[in-house]
Amino acid sequence: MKLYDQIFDVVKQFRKLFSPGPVTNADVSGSITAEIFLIVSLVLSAILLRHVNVLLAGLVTLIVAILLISNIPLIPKFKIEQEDSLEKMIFYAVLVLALLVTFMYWGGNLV
Amino acid sequence: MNELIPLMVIVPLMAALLISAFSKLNKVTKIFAFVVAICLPLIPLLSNYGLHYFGGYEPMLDNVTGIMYHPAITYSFTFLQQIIICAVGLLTFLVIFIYLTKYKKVSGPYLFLLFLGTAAVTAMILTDDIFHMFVFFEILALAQVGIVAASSIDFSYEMALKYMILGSIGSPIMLLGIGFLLALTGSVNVTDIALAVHTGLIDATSPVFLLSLALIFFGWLYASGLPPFHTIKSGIYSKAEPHGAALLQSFTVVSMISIVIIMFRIYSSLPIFEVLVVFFSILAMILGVSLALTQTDFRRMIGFLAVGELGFIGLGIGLGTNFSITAGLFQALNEIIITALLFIGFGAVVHATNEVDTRKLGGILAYHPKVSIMLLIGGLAMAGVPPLSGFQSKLMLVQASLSCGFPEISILAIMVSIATFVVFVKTYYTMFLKPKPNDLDLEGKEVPKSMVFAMGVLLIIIILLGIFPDVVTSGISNFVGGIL
Amino acid sequence: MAQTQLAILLTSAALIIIGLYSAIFIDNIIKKIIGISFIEEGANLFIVAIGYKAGGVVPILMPGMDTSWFAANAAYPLPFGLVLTSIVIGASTLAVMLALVMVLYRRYGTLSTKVMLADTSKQEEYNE
Amino acid sequence: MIEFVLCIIVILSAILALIQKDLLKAAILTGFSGGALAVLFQILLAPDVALTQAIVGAAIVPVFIALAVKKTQRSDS
Repeated sequence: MKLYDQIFDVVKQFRKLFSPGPVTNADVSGSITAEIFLIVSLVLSAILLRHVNVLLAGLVTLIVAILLISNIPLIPKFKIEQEDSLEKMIFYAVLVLALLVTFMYWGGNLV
Repeated sequence: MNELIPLMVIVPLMAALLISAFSKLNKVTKIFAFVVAICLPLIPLLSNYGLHYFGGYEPMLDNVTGIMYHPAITYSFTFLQQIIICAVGLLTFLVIFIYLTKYKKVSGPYLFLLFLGTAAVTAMILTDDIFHMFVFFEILALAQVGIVAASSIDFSYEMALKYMILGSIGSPIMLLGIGFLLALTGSVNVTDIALAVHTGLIDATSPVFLLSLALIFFGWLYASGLPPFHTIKSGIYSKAEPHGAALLQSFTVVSMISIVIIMFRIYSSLPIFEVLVVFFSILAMILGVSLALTQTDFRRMIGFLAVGELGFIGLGIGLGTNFSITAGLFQALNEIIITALLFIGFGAVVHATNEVDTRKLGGILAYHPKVSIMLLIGGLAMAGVPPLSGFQSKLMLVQASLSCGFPEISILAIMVSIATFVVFVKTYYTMFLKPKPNDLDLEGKEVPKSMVFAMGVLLIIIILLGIFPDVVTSGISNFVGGIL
Repeated sequence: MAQTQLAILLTSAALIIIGLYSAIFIDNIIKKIIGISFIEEGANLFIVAIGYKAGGVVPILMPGMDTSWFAANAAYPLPFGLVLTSIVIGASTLAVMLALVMVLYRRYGTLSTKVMLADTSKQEEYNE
Repeated sequence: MIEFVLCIIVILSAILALIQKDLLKAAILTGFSGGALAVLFQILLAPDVALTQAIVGAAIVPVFIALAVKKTQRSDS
């Protein structure tokens, strides 16, 4: 029942996402689609790890699926991270740069 | 007639300078801009394939090692360049035509920026010299910022400044990567560098070489608006004038493919390169489409969709076979045209209603049937519905990923197409089919004829490419065979 | 003389790291722009250091120089040409950014990035 | 020897420019950094780059920043 309640609460939480302004059916259903799409596509891309190691792929897929489903609704949290204020964008840009350089310098030959 | 090859860059560049110098003469400027804009798609069609060495410095043969060196900045013009430059030129012509008919008094600086951007992307796709590409990449960034800042939409200056600050992190990092390559090979010519890598003059597993890939790759992420730059890219699309946004996205696509082709030629021997490209492309597809689903501002929504579609191009290139790269480049050509159609069409809606929030719109179909039908077909083409052009390239991509042994990627590509379709149908319903809200006034507001004309031209190209994809794909396939 | 090159490379790395630090942590927009311009300077310094040859001569062929001696001892001039372009581009980018800041200051009355360049939807609320 | 001193000047004035409270001082310190960089380019056997950097880095950029500061506000707050 807990999971059911959580899914039911999702719709209420989406209301905050679209404030200020009215919330229409189309917007809420779009957000729910986005939610499902996000979970399914991330799990699906986790399966791609099977080209590295089958056991690892299974583990990662399970962990990602459990983590994502137990944390719904994802989209409001997700959208806060994806807003276009300069601080967040620069932070993510520099983070990606640091990860890329670190990964390539020490792990570029592992693949 | 290889003299025409440099003219593709020089004509828009000179036109830009002349227009900004003589923008006081309104009538003359209009006629001049129109004539130059007509020439832009015609020059690549008339020109022959071949190479052009600036300054006439032919390649030199080193007698000791037997290696050819390219001392001059080289422009290479093949079928891919021809088709892409022609598409961008046509788009520039349509955008300038819309702009000239929309405003009585033309602004010289704005036309200057449009022509400058076109010249910059043309040079980027033609050039065989990595530093030359970087210079035009910076010029392109300045032109993009100018186009955004020149629009009369609220908060466009803020968005321009954000884009510029992120750009001034991205471009020096890319310059640093070019510096690493220069330190390794002593050359900036892509052919020379690729030859040095493939003949084993450079150790392809050395950390310095890998680091240069990381740094240039970061610059590429900035140029193409893949994550983490997807928010700013969709932001600048939504803050530019609609016809400007149509041109901006074509600049993005062309700069993306020109840099990625150069990277592919240099780094294709490293398996990590393809992994990186596929990883960021998948991320772009997921983030772009899922964020597009939650937007209420439809210009922002199209911006995110455009970023999501870029993922398909990256996917095709990351898979690394002849067929998949052909599919990716064909998708790039389709995206230039389809997204331009959507931006112009939604721009026409903005023009007619002065409203960008989907929740406050409705019932436009009855008032503007032509625009609505054309937008519907454009959206279906983007989602990949047969027999339109988007279907052909996406089908090729799915087939390519299946034949490479990645069924997950093809499932993901189909899912992203379906989600794109959902986004589009949802927006189409709320904007065009839903009953009209009472406070929305649609009476007596006309869509400019030039916009309808531009959409019609783009639509014809979409349908033709959808029915006869072989016209383009066979030529692109030959080009890809040359770089593999 | 390898020490010289090492010192130069360390300097350019330091400049780039200072620039990236200021991009994230400094709130004042003008200082942030100053900091970001250091990234460009660091990259330029690195590329000039590539062309440097320890104990070499300036790559200008003077009359009376032996050509083969010159070819063996002159610094590599291609990176210098690239840096020239890059410096000018950096200065023009800086000028455009400062111009945009001046326009935006009139609207917001502050130089804080958190106010001036916040999320678009928050800015819409702020202006209303 | 002089190149080590110059390296230290470049880095130090860059850091000092970023911790100033007065933006005009930051502009002047940027000029210091750019000027020291120009001399460094001269030591690295690139006189043409040094000339450009001396004009752009030590004169034009600080003047631009100072103008921007004059049109906005002087203190960092």
